[in-house]
Amino acid sequence: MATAAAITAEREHYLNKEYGIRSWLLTTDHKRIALLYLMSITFFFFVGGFFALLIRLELLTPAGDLVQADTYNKLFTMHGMVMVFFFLIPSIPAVLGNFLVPMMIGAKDLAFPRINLLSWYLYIIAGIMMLHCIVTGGADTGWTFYTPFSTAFANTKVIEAGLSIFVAGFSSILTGLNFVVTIHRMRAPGMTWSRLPLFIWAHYATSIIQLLGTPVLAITLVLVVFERLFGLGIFDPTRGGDPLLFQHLFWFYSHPAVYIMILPSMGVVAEIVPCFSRKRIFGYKAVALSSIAIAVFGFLVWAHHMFVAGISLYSAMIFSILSYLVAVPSAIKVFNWTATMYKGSISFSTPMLYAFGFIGLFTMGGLTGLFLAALGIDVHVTDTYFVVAHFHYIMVGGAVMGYLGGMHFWWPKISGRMYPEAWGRLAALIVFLGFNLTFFPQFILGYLGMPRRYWQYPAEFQVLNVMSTAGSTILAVGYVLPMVYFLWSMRYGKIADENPWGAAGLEWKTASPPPTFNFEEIPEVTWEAYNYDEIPEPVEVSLER
Amino acid sequence: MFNDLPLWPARASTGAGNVDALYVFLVLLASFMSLAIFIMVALFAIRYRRQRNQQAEQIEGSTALEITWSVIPLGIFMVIFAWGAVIYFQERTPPQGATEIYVVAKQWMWKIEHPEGQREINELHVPVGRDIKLIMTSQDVIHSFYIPAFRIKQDVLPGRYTTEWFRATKPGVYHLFCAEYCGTQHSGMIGQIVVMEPAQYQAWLAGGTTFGSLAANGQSIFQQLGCPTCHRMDTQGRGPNLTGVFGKPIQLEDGRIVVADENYVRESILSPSAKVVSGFKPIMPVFQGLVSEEQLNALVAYIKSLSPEPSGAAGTPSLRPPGTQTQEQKE
Amino acid sequence: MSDSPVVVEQHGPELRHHFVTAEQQREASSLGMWLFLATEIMFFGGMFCAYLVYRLNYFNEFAAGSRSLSLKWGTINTIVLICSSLTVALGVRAAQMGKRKLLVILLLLTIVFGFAFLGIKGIEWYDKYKEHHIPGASFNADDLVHDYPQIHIDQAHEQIYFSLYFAMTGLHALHMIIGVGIFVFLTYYSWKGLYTPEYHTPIEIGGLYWHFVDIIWIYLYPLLYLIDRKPLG
Amino acid sequence: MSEHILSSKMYYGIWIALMILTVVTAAVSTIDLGPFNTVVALLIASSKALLVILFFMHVKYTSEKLTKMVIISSIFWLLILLFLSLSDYSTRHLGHA
Repeated sequence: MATAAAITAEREHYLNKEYGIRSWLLTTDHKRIALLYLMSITFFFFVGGFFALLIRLELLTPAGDLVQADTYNKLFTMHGMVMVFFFLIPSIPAVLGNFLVPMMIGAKDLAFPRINLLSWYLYIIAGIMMLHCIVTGGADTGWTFYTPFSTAFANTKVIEAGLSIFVAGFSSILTGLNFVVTIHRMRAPGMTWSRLPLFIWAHYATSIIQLLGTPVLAITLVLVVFERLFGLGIFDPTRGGDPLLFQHLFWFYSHPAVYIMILPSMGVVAEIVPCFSRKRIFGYKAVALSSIAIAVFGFLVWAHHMFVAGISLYSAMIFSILSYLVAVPSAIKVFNWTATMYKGSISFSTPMLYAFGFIGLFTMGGLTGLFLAALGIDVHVTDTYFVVAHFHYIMVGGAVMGYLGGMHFWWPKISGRMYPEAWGRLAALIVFLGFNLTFFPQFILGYLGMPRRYWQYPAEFQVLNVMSTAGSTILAVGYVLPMVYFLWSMRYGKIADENPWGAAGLEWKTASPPPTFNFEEIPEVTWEAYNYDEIPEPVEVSLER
Repeated sequence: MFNDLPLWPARASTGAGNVDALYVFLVLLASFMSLAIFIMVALFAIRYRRQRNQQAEQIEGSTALEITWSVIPLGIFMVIFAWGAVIYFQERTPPQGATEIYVVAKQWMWKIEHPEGQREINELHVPVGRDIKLIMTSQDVIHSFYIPAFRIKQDVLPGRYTTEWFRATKPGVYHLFCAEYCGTQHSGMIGQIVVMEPAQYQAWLAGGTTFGSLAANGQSIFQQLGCPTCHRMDTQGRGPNLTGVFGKPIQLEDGRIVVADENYVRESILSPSAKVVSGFKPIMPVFQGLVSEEQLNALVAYIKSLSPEPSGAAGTPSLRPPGTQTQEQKE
Repeated sequence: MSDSPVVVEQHGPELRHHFVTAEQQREASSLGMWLFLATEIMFFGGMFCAYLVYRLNYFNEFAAGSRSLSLKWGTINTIVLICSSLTVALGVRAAQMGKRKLLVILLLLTIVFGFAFLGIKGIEWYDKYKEHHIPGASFNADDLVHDYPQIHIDQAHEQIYFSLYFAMTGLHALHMIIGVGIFVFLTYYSWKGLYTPEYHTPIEIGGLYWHFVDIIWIYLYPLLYLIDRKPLG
Repeated sequence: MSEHILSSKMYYGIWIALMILTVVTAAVSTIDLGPFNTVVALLIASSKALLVILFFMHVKYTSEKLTKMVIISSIFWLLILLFLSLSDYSTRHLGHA
C-alpha cells in the first residue's frame, strides 16, 4: 500500500494522507474502514474455504476415512458459520458498500463514521471469538443451531459460537443503520431518489433487512445460550418447549439473510452491465423497486425451510405460495439486466465476465429455488445435496461472483491501479468452470437422495462426489488467483486514471484513489443515473499484463 | 452408461411417480428458462460487441414489458404451487385403514415396532400394495425419516408424534436415511426399507420373535400403571371411559373442542392437566419421565384399539355400530 | 429552528466535518436513533413471539405465574417509569429553552427514578428467588399448585412462564441500566453547559431511548402481571 | 426543523392521562370480562404507548414523515413475525401433522 502511494505521491489521497498502524486502527474514514474490512473478510474467506476443501476431500470416498465423524461435523459447522456470518453477510456491504455508498451519493463520509469503525471492531471481536471457538474445539451444531441438539445434546463450544454470531450481528445492524441514515440524509444536492445508482437501492434494501431481521437472530441466540446455561425450557420439548419455535425465529432472520448476501451483488451487477454495454439500464424503476420488494417479501417466506419439520399443513401452503411471490422481483431483475444488453456496445472486460457468470448462475440458483418452494418436491429434496447445490448457486455463484466482479470493477478506484486484465479474465473463467463442476453434480446427488451433512455415504454416490471434489480444487485456484494479482497490482499495476471504464456515477468523478473527503467540493447532480449517452467510451482495455 | 449415473432413485411407491412428474416438468421449465436467458445474453454479447464498432442505442425501458415478465412468471408459479400443494396434501393425508407402525428415533438408530409386535432396528419390512402409516417420535433430538425411493421425508420430533405414509409398489431393498442433522453418527443413522411380496411378508411376520401385539402390550402397561382404577369401562370412573374415544372430537373443560388424535393421547398421558376433558377434575398424575417412548406408543396403540374404528387393524374394514360412544365423557 | 450559517459557525465543534449543516447532522442523529429503536422492537419482538405462542398453549400456567407476581410492585414500577418519562420530556423542553439548571435537575430526577425502578425490580426478583421461581435446577412451583387449586398447573410449563418473565424483564432491566448510564453522561455534560437551545441532540436522542424503554414496560406490565387477575371462581 | 417547544402543561396533562390509564388497567384486570380482559389490557397499553410516542417523543409535532414510516414499518414487521408464526401454531391442531 505504502509503495503504491509513494509513486503517486504528488497528490494527497486517503491512502497516503497518514501512515502508521494508528492511522488505520483509529480511522473514521469510510474508505479506510472498507479496506480494514477487506483484509478481515478475505482472511475469513480463506479460513472458511479451507474447511470447505477439507469437507470435499473427506467426501472423495464413501467411507469416512480422512477425518473423524465429529471433526467432519465441526468442519461443516464452522464452514457455514464463518462463510455466512464472517464473509458473505459483510462481504459486499462492508467492503464495497462502505467504500462506495458515500461516494456514489456525493457525501464526504457515512453519517456516523465512529459507529462505522465501531462496527468493524465488533466484527473483529466476533471474529476473534469465532477463531478462539475454532481452535479450542469448535461447535458441531451446524450453522443452524437446531434445538434441542444445540441446547441439550451438543457438547461442543455452542455458547461461544452463539455469542460470537450475536456480536457479529450487532456489527451488521450498525452497518445497515449507517447506510440507511446516510442514504436518507447525506445525498448531494440534486441526487434525488430516482437518480440514485441501483447499487445504492440494493444497499438500502439490504440495510432494511439487516435492521429488522438481525435483532431476531440475536435474541434467539441469547435464548439458546440461556437455555444451555440455565435450562429455561423454551426450546426444550421435555419441558414443554417447542423446538419448532426456534426454527421459526431462526429462519425469520436467516431466510432474509440470503437476501442480505445476494441483493448487494445484484446492485453490483446493475452497475457493471450498463457500463460495459454503454447503455442506461433497462427499466430503472423496476430494478430499483424490485430490490425493495425482495427485502419486504423476503420476510414472508421463512417457513419454506420447515416444510417437513412438523409445521401445520395449512401454514406450509401459505408459506409456499408466498415463496413464489419473492421469485417475481428476482425474475424482473434478470430480465432487465439481459434487456440492458440489447443494442448496447458490449465489451468483455473482467467485471463484465463476472456479471455474465452472475446472471447465469443466479438464474440457475433462482430456478432451482422454484423446485424447493414446490411443496411436493421440497419434501423429497430438502436436507439433501439439492439444497446444498441450490444455496451455493445463490451464495457462491451469485453473491461471490458479484463480489469479485465488483472488486475488479472498483479496484482502480480503491487502489489507483489496474489489475492485469488477462489474468482477470482467466480467473473469471476458472471460477465459473470450477464452480459449475463443483456444484452442478450436487443437484443430481440431491435428487438421488444423498442427505446433507453426511460424513460417509453409500458407494453409489461416489462418482458425482468425485466430480464435485475435483471441481472444488479448480475453484480454489480461481479464488487464489485474484488475491495474488490484486496484491501484485498494488505495486506493479498500471496507474489508473479517474475513470478507466468510462463509467457513470459520482464515484468516477473524483480522483483514483479518492481524497480523504471523497470530493474536492461537494458535487451538484444535474444528470440522471447511467447517462451513458453523455459519457465518451474509454479506449478498449488491452490484454497486457 | 445411465445405469451407472441415474438421474433419480428407484421409484417404488404410489406417490413417487407424482413427485417425479412435477420434477421433470420443473426441470424442463428451468432448462428452457435458463437456456432462454443464456442464449439471449450470448446473442446480445456477440451481436452487439464493441469490436464491431457497435454504437449503443439508449432505451429507457418499457412498462408493458415489465408487467408482461412479472405477470406471466407469476401465473406459471401459481401452477407450480398448486401442483406441488396437491402432492403435498396427498403425502400428508394418510388413507383410512392404513397399517400403523411406530417408529422411535434416538441417537443414532431407528427403533421400529409393528402392530403385530415385531420389533426391528434400522430395518423396516413392509409388504407391497398396503398403505403404511408411520407414527414417529424421537427420544432425544430432531431426526428425519427419509426414504428416497418413496420420495417422502418427515422430521421426527422429540415430545410429539409426526406421521408419514406410503404404499410400496415394487419389492426391493431401499435406503432409509436420517435427513436432519443429529450429531456425531448422523450419517450412520441409516437403514433399509425391505419391500416384500405379501406372501413373503407373511412368512417374515411369522418367522420373527414377537413380543405380543402392540395393543396387547399397551393393555398390560395400562394395567401395571393402575390406569383402570380411574379409567373404568363404565361411566363411574374418576377419569373418562376411554372406550371409543380415539379419533373423536372431545369437549374440554375450558370449552375448546379437540380431536383425540395420537398427539392428544400422548399429551394427556404426559401432561394430563393441559387439556382436561369437560366434567373431570385434573387429578391424574403426570407421567412425563415415567414411561418410555416405547411404552407410550403401546399405550397409544391400546387406547386406539378401544375404538372400533378400523384405524388400528390393518386394512380390515369393520362394521361399526353407529352412535355408541362419545356420550360418556361429556357428563 | 433556523439553520442559518451563523448557527453553523457558532457551533463549529459540535458539527462534525462530514455534515454540511447542523440541521443535517441533527436529523441524521434523530433518524439513526429511530432506526435503532426499530431494531430494538424486533429484538424484543422475538421474545414477544415466544411469549404469544406459549401463552396460547399454556394459558393456565401463565395465569398462575402472573398471579404470583406482585401487582403492587408492578403497578408502582409502571408509575415510576411514567414519572421518569415525564422528567425526560420536561428535560428535553428545558434543553430546548436553554434552562441549564432545570435540565440538570430533571435529568438527575430521571436517574433517581431509574434506580428506583431497578431497586423495585430487584426486590421482586429476590422474592421470586425465595419462592424458588427462578428457572433452573431449583425451580419449584409447588406453592402455585397449592395456592391455586382451581388452576391446572404443569410445573414444566410453569417454568416456561418464568423463563420468559425473567428473560423479558431482565432484558428490559439491562436496557434500563444502559439508559441510566447514558443519562449519567448527559447530566455531566449538561452540568458542564454543553447543551444549548441550538445544540442538544444528545438530550433528544437519549430521551427517545428512555421513552422507548418505557413503552416496552408499558406492554410488559399487562402481558406479565395482568394476565388473569379476576377472582377465582 | 421540527423543534417545537410544547408547553409544560401539555406534558403534565399527558402524564396524568398515563397515570389514570395505569390505574384503570390494573383495576379492570380484576374484573372478569372473559376474553375481553386481554383485549382491554392491550388496548390500554397501546393507547399509553401512543401517548408517549406522539407527545413525549414529539412524533405528533415532527414534520418528518420518515419517523412515522420507521415506526409503522417496525410494527408492521413485528406483526409479520407474530402472525406468520401463528399461522403455524393456530392450525396445527387441525390434524395432518
